[in-house]
Amino acid sequence: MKEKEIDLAVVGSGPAGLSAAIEAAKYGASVEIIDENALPGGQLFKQIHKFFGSKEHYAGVRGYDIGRKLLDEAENLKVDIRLNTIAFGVFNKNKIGLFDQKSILVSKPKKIIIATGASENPLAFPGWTLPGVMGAGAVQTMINIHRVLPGRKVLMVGAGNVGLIVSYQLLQAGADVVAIVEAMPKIGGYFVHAAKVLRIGVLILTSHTIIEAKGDKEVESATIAALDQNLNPIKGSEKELEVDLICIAIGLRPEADLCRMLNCEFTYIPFLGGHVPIHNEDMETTTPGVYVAGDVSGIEEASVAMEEGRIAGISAAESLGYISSEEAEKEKMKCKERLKAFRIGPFGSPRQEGKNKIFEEYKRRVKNVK
Amino acid sequence: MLNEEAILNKIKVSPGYPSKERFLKGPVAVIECPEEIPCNPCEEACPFGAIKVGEPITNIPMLIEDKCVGCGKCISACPGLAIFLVNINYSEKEAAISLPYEFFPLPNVGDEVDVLNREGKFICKGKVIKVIEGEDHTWIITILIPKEFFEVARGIKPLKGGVFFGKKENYMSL
Amino acid sequence: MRIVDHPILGKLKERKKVFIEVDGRKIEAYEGEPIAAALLAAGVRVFRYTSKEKEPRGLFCAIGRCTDCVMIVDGIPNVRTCVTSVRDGMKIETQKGLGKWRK
Amino acid sequence: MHFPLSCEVVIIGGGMMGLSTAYRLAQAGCDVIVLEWRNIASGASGRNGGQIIQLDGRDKDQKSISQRLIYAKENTKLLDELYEELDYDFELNRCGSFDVAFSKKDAEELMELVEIQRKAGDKEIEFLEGDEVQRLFPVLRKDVYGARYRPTDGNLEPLKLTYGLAKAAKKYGAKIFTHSKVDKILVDHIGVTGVSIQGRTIKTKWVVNATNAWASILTPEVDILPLRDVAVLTEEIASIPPSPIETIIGDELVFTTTQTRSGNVLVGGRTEARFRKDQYKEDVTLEELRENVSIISEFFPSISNVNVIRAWAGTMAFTADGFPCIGPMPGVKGLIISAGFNNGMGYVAITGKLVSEYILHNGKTSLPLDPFDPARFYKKKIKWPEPYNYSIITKFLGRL
Repeated sequence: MKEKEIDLAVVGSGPAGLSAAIEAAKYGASVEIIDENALPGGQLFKQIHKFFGSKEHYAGVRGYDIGRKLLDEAENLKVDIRLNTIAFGVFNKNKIGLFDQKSILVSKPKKIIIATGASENPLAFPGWTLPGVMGAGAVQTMINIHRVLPGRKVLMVGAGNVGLIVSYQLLQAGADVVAIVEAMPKIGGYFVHAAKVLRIGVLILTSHTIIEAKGDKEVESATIAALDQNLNPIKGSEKELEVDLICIAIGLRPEADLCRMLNCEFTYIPFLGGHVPIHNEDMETTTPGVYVAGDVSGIEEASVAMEEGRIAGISAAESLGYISSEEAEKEKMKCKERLKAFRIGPFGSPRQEGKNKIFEEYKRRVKNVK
Repeated sequence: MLNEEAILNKIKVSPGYPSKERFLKGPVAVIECPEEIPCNPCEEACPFGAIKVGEPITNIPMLIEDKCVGCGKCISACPGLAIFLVNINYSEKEAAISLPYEFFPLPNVGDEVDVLNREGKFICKGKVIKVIEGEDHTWIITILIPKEFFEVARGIKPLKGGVFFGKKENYMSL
Repeated sequence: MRIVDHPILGKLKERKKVFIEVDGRKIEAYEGEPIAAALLAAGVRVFRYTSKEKEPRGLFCAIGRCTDCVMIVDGIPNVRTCVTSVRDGMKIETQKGLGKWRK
Repeated sequence: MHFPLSCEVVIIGGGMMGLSTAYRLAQAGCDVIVLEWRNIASGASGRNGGQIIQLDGRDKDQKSISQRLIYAKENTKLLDELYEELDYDFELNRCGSFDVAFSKKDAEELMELVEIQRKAGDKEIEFLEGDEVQRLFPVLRKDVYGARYRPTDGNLEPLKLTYGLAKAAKKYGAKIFTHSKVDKILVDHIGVTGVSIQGRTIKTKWVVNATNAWASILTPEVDILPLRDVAVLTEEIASIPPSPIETIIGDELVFTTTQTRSGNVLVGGRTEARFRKDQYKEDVTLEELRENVSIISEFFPSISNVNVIRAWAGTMAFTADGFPCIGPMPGVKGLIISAGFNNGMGYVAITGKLVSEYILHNGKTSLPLDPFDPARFYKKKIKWPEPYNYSIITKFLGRL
């Protein structure tokens, strides 16, 4: 087995991983990115809407254009992006086992950044295994990356930002969104995202959920029902909708298996997706030399992932000695300031609270913090 | 939040919504962005300094009415597609509404379209008078509508005529 | 159904066409796309049947996690069609249960 | 933990051997408790492949074979009974087992072994020619020269067997304490008086040390060697068939495979040599993972594209003659050793039966425990090779 020694290995080439690699490479670190997919960019290239934020956050730019920019930057900095390569495990002394569809390879980095993102939460109901029931993210990949429509008449389950945005994108792709059901009494996503689909005639039913998916071999219809205050279906409120695609958009959870293999400690923060690896404000986990960034460190959004990635990249470069502590501190502070903007207001502040809990947990568990 | 009245009430009290007096003066940007979300491209897009977000960027965008000339630059700059241009003085009986649009097929100038309110209900017929490509694939469609609908007309029914549009009323009772 | 024209993404780019065989039926695909995308475009949504209850399954997560979309590809069962690219002449079979290995 | 102040029997170790004994004792109305330092089946019981190979190894001594057969046959019978008795499907499958030869020389050795075994009274064992093995096991490499085959061998799900035994033991009143580590076995000049655990004492007249690879920690008088092995598990695939294969190739490679009811194929055997103190490590190195995975492509080429979904290590045990220690510790009344197993399925049922009989009937058992008497190693210094792995140990024991 060939062992490749390198300063930094980044697992995942999404917004967090690319940003982290760019920062570390900028200061001179040798960096490789490992990604199991055929295409780099993680979920960025399927984000065809314009991002929020400020100019520094690439606000007003569509996700795929941000992805292109990051990729160009990474390529200019000679970051080695290994695609179709699965990081199947981390072994003693930071050895990452890789499989490139042909053979087993080994990456032996001095530092590791885990930026593996998240996976979608499933929802079980009668018929949920029928072909035609899909994760909203899966549908988004199909329509925006592969340009294939998996169904024509859609029921979206979940009115958070993902449910609302994917509904809008399904309409742009030429599908009909019959309804969006949301179990909570309020729409979870931003008003502006809801307004976009409402004003062209999509029905959003709050306090409603899916009861059953029906069909012989694939989805032919969906039964929905209203929910009472205790989230129990109200008898007699059932309606059958003729749909052939049911999208599940009820949240994400961190994809943190590699962190577990690296013995990172976890804490439970429901608002950030459940069990998240504990880390400090520099994105270092309880396992020294291992950093996290993006959704794996708590579910937020791509703009946040990029800033976290930058912080992780600068921290790694700092600990490798490529950048002085003063300069690193200055650069990290800029990112942290920009991050703050995303973690205020009614949508942002619960995330800041969750992150604070993680930072405090880190201080409690790791002695001799600087 | 789901019906027109509730949505309009929420927007009307936000600082991005023009006063009655300002509407009467002619073309004005209507910023329908009533939540504290981290976003400020509108502020930068306005060449006249008529939109203020400031610090922190979760501030709700504020329309500085006297500075707004109704140029419409902000419409396609807003990532949330939440800004409209309303000119109630277009003619004696008609108001012109410019709205962001990102669906195919695009309407043609001269087409008659179904005009919808904020909750997607049909309110009147409208006539397309301008179709221009704004920033990065966001088109701006300008329609003429009877003046009395200037405050509620915010969408046009996509021309494809999908299944749900016809059936929607059936589900409204749920 | 292929999304030929799109308000944001524009017209579908010209790509090299390849042909794959699904349960003996020849379908058109584009080089580089995952098998699952080619199947959905051709209207195929049932990818396999489970071993115990013989229930149909199809694409669910599209990121190689759930393994619901596995099929027999060129004689190899359990191939995740959402993360495996098509190749000209590829033979794909609906997988029944755990499938059969070509000896 | 609310440990009782006293009880009739304390069993140390919540693996299949300890629980098999606890089940029999509780069934007979005995007041028994089980103390386990981790969780049920945390050691080898939850980590092995569940291969039922009644006569493992390549023993050529006729006398030893005929003696071992008695216990093996009884164990087989009892396993079948347990499958009916326990309210828990532990996936017992009598699908036969193969000891395969990939060279003419190895085939000749197997033929000789089969002959010796048959002479020793083993009526079931047979030698299969290469093409017959091919027919029964089509995914195997084409250059197979033959196999030693026993149709009544097979496999089971060891984790489920252990849980089934625990459930049954509890049903009859046994108390099982997990995460309860015994510090010391207490003895006076006559024999056992109790155990010391978490600063408390549980009084008892009987203690069974069923900690297998860990046994020498509590009873250093008998040297039991820990031996770590690695397993990798594939995704579920159609039957290959499920029958376990154990083979020794040349002097170096020993490997085993078996397929679970759900279709996962377990492969193991290639491990790095480690020092004795490191044999308890349950991590898997990348080299070990790769080498065990390569067994699949090397010996089962037609399924070489199968996905491997898990890998782990576990620790089994060896004594200096390769056979377990089951019986009383010399000089300490009431202390029973039940450890040193490296073929648990071949002993689990009979061990539970004989140890419980010994306790219940004052040392009398339905089959003699003599061949497994711990006295044979009592305070014997054994010069084990260091470092070691499965191949090195089996060679040391003269089993290769």
